Amino acid sequence: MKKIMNDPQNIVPEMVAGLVQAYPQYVERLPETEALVRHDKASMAGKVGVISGGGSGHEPTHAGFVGAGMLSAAVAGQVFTSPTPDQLYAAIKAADHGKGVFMVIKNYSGDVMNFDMAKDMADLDDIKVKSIVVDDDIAVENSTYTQGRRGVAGTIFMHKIIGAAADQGASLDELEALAKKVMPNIKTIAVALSGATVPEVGKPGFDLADDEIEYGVGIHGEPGYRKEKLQPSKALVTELLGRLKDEFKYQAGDHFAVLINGMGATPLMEQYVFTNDALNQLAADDINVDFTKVGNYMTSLDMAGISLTLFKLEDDAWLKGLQYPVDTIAWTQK
Amino acid sequence: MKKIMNDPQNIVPEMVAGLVQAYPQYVERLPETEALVRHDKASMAGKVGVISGGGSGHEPTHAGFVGAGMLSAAVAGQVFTSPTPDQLYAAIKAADHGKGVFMVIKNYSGDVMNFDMAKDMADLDDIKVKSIVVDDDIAVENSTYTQGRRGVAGTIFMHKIIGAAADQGASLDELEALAKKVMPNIKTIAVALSGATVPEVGKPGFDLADDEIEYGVGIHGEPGYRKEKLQPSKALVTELLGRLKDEFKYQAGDHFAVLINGMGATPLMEQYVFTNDALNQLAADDINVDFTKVGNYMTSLDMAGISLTLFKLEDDAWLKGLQYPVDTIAWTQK
Amino acid sequence: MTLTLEDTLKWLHGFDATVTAQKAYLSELDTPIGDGDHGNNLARGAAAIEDALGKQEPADLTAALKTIAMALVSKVGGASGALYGTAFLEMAKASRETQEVADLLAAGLAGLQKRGGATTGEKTMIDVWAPVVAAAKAGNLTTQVIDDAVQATKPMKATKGRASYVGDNSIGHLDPGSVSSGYLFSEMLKAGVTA
Amino acid sequence: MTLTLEDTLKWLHGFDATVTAQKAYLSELDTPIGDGDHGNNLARGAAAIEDALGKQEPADLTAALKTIAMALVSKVGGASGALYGTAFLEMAKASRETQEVADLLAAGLAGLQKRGGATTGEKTMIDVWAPVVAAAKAGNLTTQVIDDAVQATKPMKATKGRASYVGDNSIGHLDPGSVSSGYLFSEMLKAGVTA
Ligand SMILES: Nc1ncnc2c1ncn2[C@@H]1O[C@H](COP(=O)(O)OP(=O)(O)O)[C@@H](O)[C@H]1O
Ligand SMILES: Nc1ncnc2c1ncn2[C@@H]1O[C@H](COP(=O)(O)OP(=O)(O)O)[C@@H](O)[C@H]1O
Ligand SMILES: [Mg+2]
Ligand SMILES: [Mg+2]
Ligand SMILES: [Mg+2]
Ligand SMILES: [Mg+2]
Repeated sequence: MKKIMNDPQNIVPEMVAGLVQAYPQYVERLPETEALVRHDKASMAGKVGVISGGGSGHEPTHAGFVGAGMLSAAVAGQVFTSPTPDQLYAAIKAADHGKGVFMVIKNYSGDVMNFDMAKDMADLDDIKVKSIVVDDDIAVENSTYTQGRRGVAGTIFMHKIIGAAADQGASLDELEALAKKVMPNIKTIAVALSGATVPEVGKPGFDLADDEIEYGVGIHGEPGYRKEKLQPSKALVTELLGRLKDEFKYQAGDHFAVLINGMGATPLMEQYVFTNDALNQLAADDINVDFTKVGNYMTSLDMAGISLTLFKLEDDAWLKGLQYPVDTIAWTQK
Repeated sequence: MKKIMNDPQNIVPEMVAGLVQAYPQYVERLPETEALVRHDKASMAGKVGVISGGGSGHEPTHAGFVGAGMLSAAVAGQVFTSPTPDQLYAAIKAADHGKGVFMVIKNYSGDVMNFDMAKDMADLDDIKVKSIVVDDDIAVENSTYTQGRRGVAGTIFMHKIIGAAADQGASLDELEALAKKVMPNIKTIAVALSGATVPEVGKPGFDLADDEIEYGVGIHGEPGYRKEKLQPSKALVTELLGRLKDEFKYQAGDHFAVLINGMGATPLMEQYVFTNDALNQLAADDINVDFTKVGNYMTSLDMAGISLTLFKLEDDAWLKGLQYPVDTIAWTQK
Repeated sequence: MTLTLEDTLKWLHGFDATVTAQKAYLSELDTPIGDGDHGNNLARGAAAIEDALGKQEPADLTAALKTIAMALVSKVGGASGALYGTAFLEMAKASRETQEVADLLAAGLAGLQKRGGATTGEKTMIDVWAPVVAAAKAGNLTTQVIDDAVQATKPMKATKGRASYVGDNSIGHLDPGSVSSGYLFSEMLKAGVTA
Repeated sequence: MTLTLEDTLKWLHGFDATVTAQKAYLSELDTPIGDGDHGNNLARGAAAIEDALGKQEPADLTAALKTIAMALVSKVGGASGALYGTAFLEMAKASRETQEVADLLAAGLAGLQKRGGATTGEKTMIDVWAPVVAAAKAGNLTTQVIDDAVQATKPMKATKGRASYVGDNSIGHLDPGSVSSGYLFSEMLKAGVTA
């Protein structure tokens, strides 16, 4: 393992300290936590707070999306480990400005339980808390009898939509209704070229041979559904987009937003080549792509790979939500 | 070599096509070139055009910085190979709005010669062209008898400063004077954890053992000045900042901007840990850091590593230039 | 048998030592069917418990159980932090009414089930807690009961927790949280707490 | 001897074939002291020359040299694209006045020096072009002269081009641009063009 770090045990607090020192205009650290709250307090006044959080190792998620038009606060857990409820509770308190707090939770049992516990704590303060559990990863079989699907890169779109609506004054109930309508329309699938190495573990979560890739991996080294020989970008698109197509059963003329997400060690050059193939294929299928974003947004430490997210824009307001002004470290637009 | 691509020979045009498809609101492709011009034509009217370009493999540089407040156009050469003069000439023509064009060139003999040839072509059209050669990499010995120092990550700061001044109506001569004053105040040095693999070559430009790093590498696989065992982040900062300190001979109370740049395969988490150590050390030296940016800006394909750039803010206007609004794919701020 | 403050401290010191020693093994178990952090998570928890017990010197059983719960809740994170934290919190609450070991463990189990929504057979720590509580109630908890319960998770297919993401591929692996729960109860017996 | 259209085409076909065959070797030479692309750059140039000459069927020597120059300028990039492109452009210009091989090569060399600002001893292709032009002028250009010039770049320390960034470490390596220039002149001789 070759990483730029000091003691692996301190990697999260040191990372958070670096982030706050670099971007004090965006984020402030809540005392004795790895919870970061928006610096621009005026932008939160009178609005529902929006918080998210989860294990670290997915940077710029989540702290990179704290700012006007997106998250009010974010909490960084240990690497790949959901944050503790006391820190989430601190974030809820900092994000509440009298209108309650909406939580965006990725569907992992640890995350769900810790956010739940934080909500229980906030209940005692009479802070109203609602939430959405993001489960966009179609690599995993869906079933009400199981944990269900994982929350991965599509979470960014949820942050954006909810952040924009909250900024425009939506109530907690309205945000909940919006999130519930949006969620089934966001779907993601990934392919890995290499595994991710957790600093404290020191070796990759899974191994791939020099010419091997794996479809359907998660963002914590969770193995996927198939290994095969390295394929050209076009073939990767055929496989990943094919799965998304099957899920959405999309039709010519449908409108979508697209997120192409690098997993951490994959250069932008490769991401753009993949983007070209994906957008060409979508155009060939007569799909209208109204919004595209390409880059490292929901990473998995030093994993090489890419994920493809489609967001079906069933409602015009959703596109407006994506286009709505936002000012954070990792996503800024006018 | 494991890369997401199709035919390595087409990686640059495919990448450019992906970029343009993803972000038509920012860039347009000039016909039959890998030259991209700003979509927002109104933002260029009556102003000096600013162009840059160079070999590909440094994404988001250069196309990612095309937009209001930064570059008017950018040209992508083959991987690690400077663009051809005809394409640079096309970019000059597209960027010229009657006030001439300023070129930001990184100091490589290929780049300098090809930009020179493009200028010769533009001369025949009576387009006024001036330029700055960026040579911020202090790993290389400086001497008037040699090629001099390489242009690396500090180029981003030059783009920003010149782009902001051009947007505010500076003349070609004023831009040249500004660039000349700024250039000696930008200095960079890098460390690599792994080499970069050029797609058409298929193996890394240099090899490092599993526990080895190399100080002073360039952004094209140019070897550095010393290999040693992997060090903690704090020690990397001591070495790299130490070299910059020697160059600047900085004093307590001096004002600097800082760019911490990931080389392509280095996760943001590691970059922030390094940022924390660098900013702590600068604070201990009583240096005022007025502006910080952290991320993958001047990459070297899939190289793992990091570079540290210091920009001495001798003139208050330079900080204002960094803070000036900008709207590009890779750098947006209000 | 009733649980005393003294036994509780002895029990947890034993658990902390074992978890710390088995950190790498627990994370390894979590790698093929999880995210490889269970050992690190619990080692962090063990250190936090030791730290908290050292600093706070709890006056009675309830205080001790609560101190343990808070250390777990605030330092572990992940599924196991919420689960073990909740279990000890519920045990702390129950300890104001009863110090009977079987009843306390039953309260912990109820908390676990409420928090995680899992039942037996889903390849989670419930598959160790449930038989242990049953045996404790029947007055015949042995290391054999514990070990059997742990081993029984191996052929199960996970339907809760991270391991459920790998579906059928979870079959044939021990559940890491069950292994650590096994340590918890074995250390309880070693501390002289019988049930 | 004067350069004819026919010989020029033969010469360049030979050069293109050699460069294409030696692509990997040229890039390898460019790796320790450069950026590993010299072979790819010139192979791209060779393909472009073949393509352009095939499509345009130049009518005379000047047209042929210009076609070659434009192919190099617009398809190679990097230092070698600018340099070889400039050299052929200057040869094309000069060919309107003279077809004498030595004079044409001298015009090419002058263009190279103007474009790149290097003189002999800086470990660049100038170190092959300069002795070749001198020998051509003296009427005694041989493969020996060419090979010696190429080999002589090995002990030099680079002070121009990318290789200068590695300073003393450039010593002991052949200069890739000199090797490819060596191919250029050897292929000229092979095409029957003497000087
Ligand atoms: N819903 C649940 N109910 C009961 N136990 C669970 C549940 N989800 C996970 N677990 C237990 O937690 C263990 C994993 O803990 P750990 O690896 O520390 O957390 P995480 O899964 O967040 O990485 C599993 O082995 C399982 O025993
Ligand atoms: N200033 C210069 N003058 C003459 N030749 C040069 C100069 N700079 C570089 N060269 C030649 O160019 C060769 C490198 O070409 P190439 O690798 O294709 O371009 P790049 O250096 O841009 O990657 C060197 O080996 C050297 O012979
Ligand atoms: Mg975890
Ligand atoms: Mg090159
Ligand atoms: Mg785990
Ligand atoms: Mg080269």
